[in-house]
Amino acid sequence: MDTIYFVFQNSLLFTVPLVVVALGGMFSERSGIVNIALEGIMVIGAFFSIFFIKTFQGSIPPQLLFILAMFIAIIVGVLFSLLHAYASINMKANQTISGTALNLFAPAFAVYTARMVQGVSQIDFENNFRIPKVPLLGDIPVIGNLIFQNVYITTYIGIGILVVASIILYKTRFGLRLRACGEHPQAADSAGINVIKMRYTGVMLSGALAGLGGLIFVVPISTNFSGSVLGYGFLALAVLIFGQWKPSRILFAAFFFGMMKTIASTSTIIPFLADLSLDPAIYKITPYLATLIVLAFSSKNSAAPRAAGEPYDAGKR
Amino acid sequence: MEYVIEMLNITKEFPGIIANDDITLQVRKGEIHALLGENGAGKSTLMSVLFGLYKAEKGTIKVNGQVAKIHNPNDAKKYGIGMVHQHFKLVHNFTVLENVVLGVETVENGFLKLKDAREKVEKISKQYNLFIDPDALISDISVGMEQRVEILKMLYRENEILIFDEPTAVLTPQEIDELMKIMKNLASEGKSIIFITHKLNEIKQVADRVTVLRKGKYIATVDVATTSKEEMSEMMVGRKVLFEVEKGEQKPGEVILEVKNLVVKSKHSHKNAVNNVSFKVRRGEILCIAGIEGNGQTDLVYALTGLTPIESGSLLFKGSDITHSTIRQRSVSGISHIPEDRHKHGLVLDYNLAENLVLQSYFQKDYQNNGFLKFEAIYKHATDLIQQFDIRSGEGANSKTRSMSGGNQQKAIVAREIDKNPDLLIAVQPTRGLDVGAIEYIHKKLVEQRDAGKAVLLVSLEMIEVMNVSDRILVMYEGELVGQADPRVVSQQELGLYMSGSKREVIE
Amino acid sequence: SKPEDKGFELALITDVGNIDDKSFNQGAWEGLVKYAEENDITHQYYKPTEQSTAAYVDAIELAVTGGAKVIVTPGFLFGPAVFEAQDLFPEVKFVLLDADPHSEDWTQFRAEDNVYSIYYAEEQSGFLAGYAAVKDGYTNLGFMGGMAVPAVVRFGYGFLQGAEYAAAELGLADVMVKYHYTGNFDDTPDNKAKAASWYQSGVEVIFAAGGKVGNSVMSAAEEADKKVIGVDVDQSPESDTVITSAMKELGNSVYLALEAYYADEFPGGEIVTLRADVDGVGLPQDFSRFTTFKQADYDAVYAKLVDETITLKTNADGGNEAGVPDAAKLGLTAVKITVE
Amino acid sequence: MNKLLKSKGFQNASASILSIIFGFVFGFIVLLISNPANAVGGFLTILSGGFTGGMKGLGQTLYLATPIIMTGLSVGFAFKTGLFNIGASGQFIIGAFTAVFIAVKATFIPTEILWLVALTGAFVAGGLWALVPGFLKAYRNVNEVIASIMMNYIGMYLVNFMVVKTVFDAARNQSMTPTRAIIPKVGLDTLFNGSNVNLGIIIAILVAIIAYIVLEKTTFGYELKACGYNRSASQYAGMNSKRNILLSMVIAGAFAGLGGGLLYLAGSGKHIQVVDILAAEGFNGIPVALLGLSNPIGIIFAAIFVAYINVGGFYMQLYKFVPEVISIMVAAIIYLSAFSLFFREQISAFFKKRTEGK
Ligand SMILES: Nc1ncnc2c1ncn2[C@@H]1O[C@H](COP(=O)(O)OP(=O)(O)OP(=O)(O)O)[C@@H](O)[C@H]1O
Ligand SMILES: Nc1ncnc2c1ncn2[C@@H]1O[C@H](COP(=O)(O)OP(=O)(O)OP(=O)(O)O)[C@@H](O)[C@H]1O
Ligand SMILES: [Mg+2]
Ligand SMILES: [Mg+2]
Repeated sequence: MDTIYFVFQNSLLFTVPLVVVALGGMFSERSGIVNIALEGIMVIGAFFSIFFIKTFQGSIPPQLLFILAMFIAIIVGVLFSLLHAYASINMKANQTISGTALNLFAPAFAVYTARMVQGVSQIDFENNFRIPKVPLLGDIPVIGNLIFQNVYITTYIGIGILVVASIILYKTRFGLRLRACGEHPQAADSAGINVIKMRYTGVMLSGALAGLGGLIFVVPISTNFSGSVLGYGFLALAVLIFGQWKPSRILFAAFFFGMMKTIASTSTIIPFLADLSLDPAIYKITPYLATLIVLAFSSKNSAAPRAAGEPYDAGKR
Repeated sequence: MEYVIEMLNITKEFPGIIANDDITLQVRKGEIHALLGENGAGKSTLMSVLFGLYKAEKGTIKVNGQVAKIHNPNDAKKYGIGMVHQHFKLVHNFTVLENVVLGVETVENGFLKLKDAREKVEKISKQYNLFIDPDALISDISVGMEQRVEILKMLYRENEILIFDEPTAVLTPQEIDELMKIMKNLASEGKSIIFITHKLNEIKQVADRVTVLRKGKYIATVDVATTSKEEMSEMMVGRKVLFEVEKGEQKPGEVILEVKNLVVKSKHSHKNAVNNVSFKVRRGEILCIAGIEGNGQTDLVYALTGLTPIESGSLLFKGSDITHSTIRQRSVSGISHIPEDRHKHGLVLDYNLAENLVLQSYFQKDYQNNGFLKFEAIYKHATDLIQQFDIRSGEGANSKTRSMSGGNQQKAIVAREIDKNPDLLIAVQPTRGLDVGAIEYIHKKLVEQRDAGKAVLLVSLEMIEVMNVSDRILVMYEGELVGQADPRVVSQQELGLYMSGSKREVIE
Repeated sequence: SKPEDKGFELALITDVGNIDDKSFNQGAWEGLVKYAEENDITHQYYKPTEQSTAAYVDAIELAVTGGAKVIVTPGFLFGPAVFEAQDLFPEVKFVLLDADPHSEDWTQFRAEDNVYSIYYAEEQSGFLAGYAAVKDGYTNLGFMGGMAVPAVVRFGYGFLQGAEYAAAELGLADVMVKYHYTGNFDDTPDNKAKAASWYQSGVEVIFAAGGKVGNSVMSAAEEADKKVIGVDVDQSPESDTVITSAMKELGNSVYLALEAYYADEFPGGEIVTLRADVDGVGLPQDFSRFTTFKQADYDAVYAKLVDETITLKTNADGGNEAGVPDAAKLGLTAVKITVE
Repeated sequence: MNKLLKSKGFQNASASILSIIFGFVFGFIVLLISNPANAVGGFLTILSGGFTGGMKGLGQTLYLATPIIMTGLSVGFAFKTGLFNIGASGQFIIGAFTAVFIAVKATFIPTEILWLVALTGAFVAGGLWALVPGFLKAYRNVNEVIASIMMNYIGMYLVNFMVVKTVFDAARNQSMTPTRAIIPKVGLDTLFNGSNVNLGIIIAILVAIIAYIVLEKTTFGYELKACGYNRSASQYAGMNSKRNILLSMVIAGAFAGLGGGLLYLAGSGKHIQVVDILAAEGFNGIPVALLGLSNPIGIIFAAIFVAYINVGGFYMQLYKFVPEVISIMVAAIIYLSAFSLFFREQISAFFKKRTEGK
């Protein structure tokens, strides 16, 4: 039982950031802008917020510091994503180009700036943000073990974002309009919706969530940051597609992937896997292979927003 | 006389073409004002300017005598202007209700409040006999229904000035009648309507006045009651147009296509889309499949051309079995296909006109040599067809087809398919959205094919076209052939009975 | 201003990692900087365009263009590059760490007078770490190496032998050691999860010998309230969980080499392995994070390494080609290895 | 002359050049901010790029351009046919491994042709690797982006595993040296003395030209593009759209795979490191393809340009600048090139005015 709890708790390490970032991608793509810059935005978000943590660590209580850092990550993510928004909305640029540029820019900028400011590219921080056990809730059998012990506050924030994102998408005027812009912007426009404004909002939301995702990805796995999120922005993109651009499925996809990754790296404490003693390479490959196989049998219909990737042109037939 | 809408001296240019050249349009309150013009005359553009989708280079717009600044559809909305676009602007994966409220949603603390909206939609739907199910997904409903949703959208917004851009092009005769009634109704309530159509009958039937455009220029505005159809069409194309299709006696020859017990599975329901259909097409005849949209005509054509697999039955073309042949094999053996959906199937919109005109023949000896395209021949071919079929576009053979007007896109397809010199021409709604001049031309081409001893299989929803062009009519209803008629003797009413399923006979 | 006017007399070239990797490269760089600053000598580091011998040689050439008189090349990947460069730039001195000059295909080995090759006895450093850990009461250990390169393998084998040695002294029958190479030098969620799973399964202390892998391990240790042993340099400032570090005196040896150069005593042509006897390896002199292990214990066992009472098995005779340890070859009885 | 100025190719090229100029200006500002004293010198070094090191520098430029021409082609070719091949990284490393494997293990093949056989192997292996996402896209409707991302990781782990099992140099934790299958230098090494440039650059350019001809001049290219633009229409026209999607992915993959072979058999002492890091060359293909407007000929120039300023960035270290500046500049250039539509409109408006003014 402990093993199950442990594996579950650890899979959150992968799942939560992937969900948050993929939801960001969802808002952008649902508004009609493909955002492959998620990776770059994560890097920039993590860079500034961790720099903030490093600066104020010790003078501000950990959980408060963490939350403040999240705000920084969000703001920076939004600002950075504006570059993508401007290029793809105002300039009608090819969205892959602009996204690629941001992906190229972010790590170089992070390393370069860190060196300029503090001499070295790594930014150290102390990871004292983990909550060993949530008071009261942590004692609930099973559930308490699963999600109220050894957690980061980000787990709850991630869950909160997921719930809020689904409500926004399906239950609000904003969500309806956003989806319309991603499916058929001409229809939205002729219904009097400001497509440009909606798309800006979509991209900025993706910036906010990807920036935040960068921070919450890095914090639990290391004690320093050096300008890389190891391709998890691209994995989030994969999760978004796997999740068919829908919140609940994004959760499923991220969880599936996170679980597979955790099992792969902790196979030796999982009894029946430990007995197999397979080559580690097999475990490393499994999450990706399994995803491919699942996709091969579940992708009959793609739910990609129809207008995603196309610059909006009012006169298009 | 007081005008609700005045568009004065409007000029709108696109790269390489002046779509509107100093056009003036004045609409009176409470009238149905028709806008008539050939394909590419600039009607949609003008309306898009009025609706705020395009910004005109020159000219003023006045609403109720006041100069109006309309920069986007939101401004148009403020002036009470609503528009049903030629290509519908509906979000395919939204429900009817969601599409209707889009942009004018009622909310409570930011959350959608659809209850009131639903009631209002149901009320309007009842009032105008629209029979709309607010919860149906757009992707599940028929084109006619989509049209009604567009109308409902305008009514829901309580617009006073309604623009209909070719609303009847995709409707069945019954649906057209319904629409005409609705429009009259609306006008009698004091709403002003701008009505774009190529069908002079419809103008005669409902419009008060008509403004005619030709090649981007204003020609005249006249009263409908005192102007004959012939006069209108002459204004429109600048010459006399024949309305009756001139054709000699048919001389049916050998059977060229034999369809035996054809069954095609439906993608959406358990019922077969095409159920046990058998018929023959002969050389020298135009056989027409008539019927209301959505009764299996599309699937039948897809099965004949190879786009959809056949469940059971067989196809014999020129005596050989093509049941399992590929699309290419059928095409090469002499079947041409003018598809129903020109954007989905007919054209590669990002290719230029020349490239599109060889879409069915690029692999032939004439256009390639050991796999290398012969561009000279391709462009020469394009120039020839452009001339021969009067295809108009900004940059000739080099025009991106995406930028061409709908009518000219259609002409390009017709040109390509007829130029293949097929033994069997399958033409699905070949004149949809075309002006009378173009329709006349295409009908003439179909008859020429027939007279040259080729077979033509025409699928049409257009009653007049069915009656005028065909030599023999088969009526399709719910995937089955339910009637056979001779256009020289059958009445429109009788055909209507077959089409609605009220009458059926066994076909040999 | 032409760069040659100023010039950089001392140069360092990085291979895989960055100059500020908090372990290997940084250790060497700090030694160089220390000497340069004390003596007011210009210095600079260079990054090759890609990871290839040719690119390393180009970087060396660039450094020479930039006026370098001594070039420090840390890392075994520099073996073939320095092999070429020693002939191309005979007037320039090379301090090659963790390697000796050899041809790309390992057929020729030759160190000219302008090359000083330094190896470190990582197995001794690892030995001390393993010894200290078991002596301090830990019986459930982990070794998490980065990639199975020779130096990392030596750390690992030494660690196992140190644990065995302590177990024998203490009369312990069972010391469990989980043994793993992560395949990278990064702080990834996978590495973190792996480390966390070890701690979860009862491992008390993990020796993290792989650059930033250590950061993942520390992160997991901080969560699980367990311990870490650092590598290369004293990593205790990075996390409170680091009880000690298996060091090699990178900075110091670079410093000494430079000192020798300026004293005209550059040990050109020499290939040395710095061992305990010259203080080339060791643990930091801070024993406060141990409970029972004391300076005296350390000094005692260190002396045995110095006088070679204790000799250790390394790459060739301790395991297989891929760096997987062999209990029999390493003479392990009390220590039970689980290779993952 | 006027015709040339108004031609699309000219306007495209001048739009790209404009973004390069603005990108340089941005880079200069970065340099100024970080180190004003050395900014001018550093910047001039970037500008003189490959020329900084004389013929050798130019040779290095061509050497560095070789693999990214191939991965750029891989991405660009797929783009042209409506697919986003983000999997060049995996295809590249699989190609690289296959080449090295053949080079080391196929001792029975004569040395004179071994390199050729190994490159062919790389080409085929890259193609086969892309067959998987191609097949999934064509027949199972799996988005090629996600399938390619998965294949990147699978490729990386598999190659690591295979290197260790087959051609492992344990002492350096990397693949063995493929001494017997080095791509000939064909005199380029004397022309560009001291550099690693070899026949590979000529192969890459030839492949690009062939790709151009296939795309623009042949019925096959016509089909591939038609299928990319409008799959339904290509079906209607009797093309086998599934086969085309599959082939287009396979060709793209083969290009990337060949790129891997060309780099690792270049004789520059490049080895496959057994590290869990995706091959960067694959991702570098994306900006190259974009800068080259997905046109194979444009891609040749784009790759050479990127290599050129990277060489400049390398030399710039003499001014105490970190080479990351180059990435920042390339990013700025790519970003601005996204505005090419805007630039093009400006340019064509400019020339229109001029001709009208006459
Ligand atoms: N059309 C809707 N109206 C209101 N709530 C919805 C709607 N669709 C989904 N939800 C709710 O939003 C949350 C997320 O939905 P989910 O992502 O699963 O989409 P879905 O159920 O697959 O719906 P769809 O396919 O219509 O987008 C769930 O709680 C679900 O109940
Ligand atoms: N977005 C556009 N880009 C370029 N040219 C355009 C565009 N929209 C319209 N045009 C050109 O303007 C002219 C008028 O087009 P418009 O759609 O208004 O004609 P129309 O009267 O509606 O004809 P049709 O009934 O054939 O659609 C056409 O020749 C068309 O090629
Ligand atoms: Mg029209
Ligand atoms: Mg129109």
